[in-house]
Amino acid sequence: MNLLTHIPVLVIVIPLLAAFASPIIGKLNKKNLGLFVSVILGITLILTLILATNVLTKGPAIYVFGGEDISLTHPSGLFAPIRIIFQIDAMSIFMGLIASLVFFLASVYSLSYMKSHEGLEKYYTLLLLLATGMSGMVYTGDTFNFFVFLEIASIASVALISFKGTDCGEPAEAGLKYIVVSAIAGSMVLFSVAIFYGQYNVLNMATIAEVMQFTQLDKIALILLVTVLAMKAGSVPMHMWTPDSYSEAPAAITMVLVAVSQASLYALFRFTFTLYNIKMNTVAVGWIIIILGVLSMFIGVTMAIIQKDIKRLMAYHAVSQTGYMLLGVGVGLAVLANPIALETFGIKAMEGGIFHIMNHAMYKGLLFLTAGALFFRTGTRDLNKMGGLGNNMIYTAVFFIIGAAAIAGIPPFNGFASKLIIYESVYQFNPLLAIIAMLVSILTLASFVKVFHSAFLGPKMEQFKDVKEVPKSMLFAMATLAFIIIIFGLFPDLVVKNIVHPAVMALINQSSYTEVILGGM
Amino acid sequence: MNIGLLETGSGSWNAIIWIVMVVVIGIVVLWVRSQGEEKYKKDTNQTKPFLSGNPEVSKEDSHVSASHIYWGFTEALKKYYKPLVTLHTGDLNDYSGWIVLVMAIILIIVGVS
Amino acid sequence: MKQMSRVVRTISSLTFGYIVIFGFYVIIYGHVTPGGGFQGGVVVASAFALLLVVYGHNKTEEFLNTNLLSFAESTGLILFIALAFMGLGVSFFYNFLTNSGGLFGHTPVSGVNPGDVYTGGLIPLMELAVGLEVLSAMGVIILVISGGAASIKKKKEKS
Amino acid sequence: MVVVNNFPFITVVILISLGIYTLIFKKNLLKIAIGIILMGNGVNLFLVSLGYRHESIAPIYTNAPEETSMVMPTAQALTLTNIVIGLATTALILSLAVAIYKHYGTLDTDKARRLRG
Repeated sequence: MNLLTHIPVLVIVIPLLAAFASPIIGKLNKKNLGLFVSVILGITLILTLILATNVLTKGPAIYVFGGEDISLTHPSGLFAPIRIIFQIDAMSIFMGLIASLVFFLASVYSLSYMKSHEGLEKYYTLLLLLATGMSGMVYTGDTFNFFVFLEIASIASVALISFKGTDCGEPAEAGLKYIVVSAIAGSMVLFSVAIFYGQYNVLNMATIAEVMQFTQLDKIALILLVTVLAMKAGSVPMHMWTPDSYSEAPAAITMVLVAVSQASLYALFRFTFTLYNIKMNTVAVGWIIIILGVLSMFIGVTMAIIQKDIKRLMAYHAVSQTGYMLLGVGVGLAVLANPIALETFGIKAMEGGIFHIMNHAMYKGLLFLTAGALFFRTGTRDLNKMGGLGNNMIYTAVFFIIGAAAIAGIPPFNGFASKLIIYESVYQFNPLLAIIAMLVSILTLASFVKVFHSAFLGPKMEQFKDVKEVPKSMLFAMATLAFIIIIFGLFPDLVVKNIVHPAVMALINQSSYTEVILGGM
Repeated sequence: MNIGLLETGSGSWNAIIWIVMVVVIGIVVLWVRSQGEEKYKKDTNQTKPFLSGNPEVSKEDSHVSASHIYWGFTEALKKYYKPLVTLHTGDLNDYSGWIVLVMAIILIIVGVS
Repeated sequence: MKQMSRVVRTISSLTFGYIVIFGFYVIIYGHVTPGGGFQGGVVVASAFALLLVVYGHNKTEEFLNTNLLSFAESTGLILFIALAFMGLGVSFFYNFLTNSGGLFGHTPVSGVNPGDVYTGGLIPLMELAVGLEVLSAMGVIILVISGGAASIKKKKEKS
Repeated sequence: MVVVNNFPFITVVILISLGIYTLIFKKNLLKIAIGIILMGNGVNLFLVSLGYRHESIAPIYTNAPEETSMVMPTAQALTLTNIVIGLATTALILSLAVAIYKHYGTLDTDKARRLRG
């Protein structure tokens, strides 16, 4: 019974156990509850790294819950798997790495950011539940299990968004908007899971992908899933909950929410690529995702420029950066049907889009942490009231520059690497899209110059004269993110070759996903 | 030297060569700058910005705050920004309305094809 | 919320015990008869709601204090996950008690029979854990929301 | 005969469209909570009616003999989980509505929208 074989489940269950234990530990000694949670999420990060090396070297990992043997997908005499099966292939572990890293840094950041708040054990329970929800969404190979983890993540993130809702009304309003929108999403996802179960009498994704005949009902399920998961990822016409909830949540939670909404983006790609693949009309669905992406890019950045609240501005940038990912992978989906185009630029476009998910999680997390640092010291989020903070908050200013340069796609940083791949491959597909993408990058840089000028530059204002630098744990979280951004920027090919390309391949060829389950016959 | 070399579809990108180039050009630029005129007297009116004769306003009041920085940009695109901002009503009913609208559009596109 | 009349109060304090007992019956016999941890827990929580309606928020708050309930909630959750962990020898959530002849390990008898509680293996223990968690969670929710309503009423009377 | 068979599916469509109607047109936050519960119940009804088999008994039996036809139990298990999740969502929406009423003094979505633009 060596623990290595049980890693796929330990990565989910250790945060869950810690989530339930933290109220009790909070009562015993309130002071280092945060330390306990950071240690737990640190262990989860190490386990995810071990899992990543296993999956990337030895191929997808399966974990069957409650069966006699953890790889017995088909119990004796049954034609389809009936238990919940975790299937972790290169794409799932790609998202799992983002999740575990972001949650670990969020817990380290909130060691000092949330020290003054009371009710900390509720905060840490919800943070750990959100960690379980997101990693569950990303690792599960069962459609209904995905719905359950989606709801766990939604409810935990709503409670975290409205965490400060007791003393002022805005967080409660933001939380309410997110919960209503997520409840619609949950019902629609369950409706399509019911459609799959009603037709094929099976809940496991790989088996559905195998027996799918794309009937009229499957078309309806596809429509529901694409709409609802695009909404949860924050694509434009349905993006309005994003600025509300990102600006009202505590800083560490906003960083985590960025990663959670990317898990819904992963789910959108998982359902369209693995479940339907070429059985559906890939050109039509591809172009839908491209249009959603282009709309998100353009409207997201134009709305960001006119914002006054720093976190609301960054939230609109999260919407516009999600547009890049949708554009990249949408182009890959649109050409999935003809192999020549897929070979020349389709795979490259998807690599750009998926690499952008990792980069975005890094630099958007860094930007939100710097915004949290500013709020932590000045107590306000309004850019008009801030000024001259660069004089004494030097580290935060440096981290902000790195984050802003990365998001705007300035060369040595990681944003540039993934955007370059997206520009070049999307250009071959349709030049206009690449031009819009470049224009949006310029506007992104413009709005971050505005933030940098009004928050950091300018003379020292009298009420912020004695502002000190932020405490160590916040600096550590920001420093790790900045370090990762620089490393990914300098050696992008290592990341693309080892992590991103296998993930793209795992998405594209459906057979590699299904034969892992059916192989276990 | 292909550690940092990233193949991007129709070309490749190497961050390290880019940094080396920036450093080299930086040195050249600094060298050219150092050849410049040295004989100006510090913080006399030679180094003061020329505001066509107006007295220089103190730093505090000349700090352009956030909402005025892109005044020109937003003013020029007023016809684009006014409807866009009013569309973001923040009303919960509109949020669900948008979801249903997008679902209808995708239903038409996927249903037809 | 002020109290109801004396008749209602005496009747409800009488029936409170029976509702709680019925709730635990539904929890324990979850895998044999229709019911289970969640349904039984909600039945017991409905007894708490009955108290709240009849005795008003303040008296109910004293009777079932919130931190005892949240402590019970945490223990219920930890019990559930610990039971699932214990099956880790084979695989997570593995039901190691079935047919083991132990506490809940009797082999089910075939044909029509009233159903034997002891055939469930790990399931009755997990139902108990879930039931404990749900009844305390629902209790906390009811008390918190009624507390919120009470504070709004006080705010309105002050202003 | 066709209409009688899929009566439940017609009611599912009615329930879900009623839920969406309340979500889009009703101004009161509590009515929006009711709209979400309506949608959840619609999806639950769809799930349960998927598992229905003509003239079959409830799936509670120990080692049932071969020819007894039973209703599909997994669909009901999915409905159970959705009811639990619906409870959690409703509890959250109501407590947030209480918080909004405490701070904004109104439950109307037109007035309770300070976060916009």
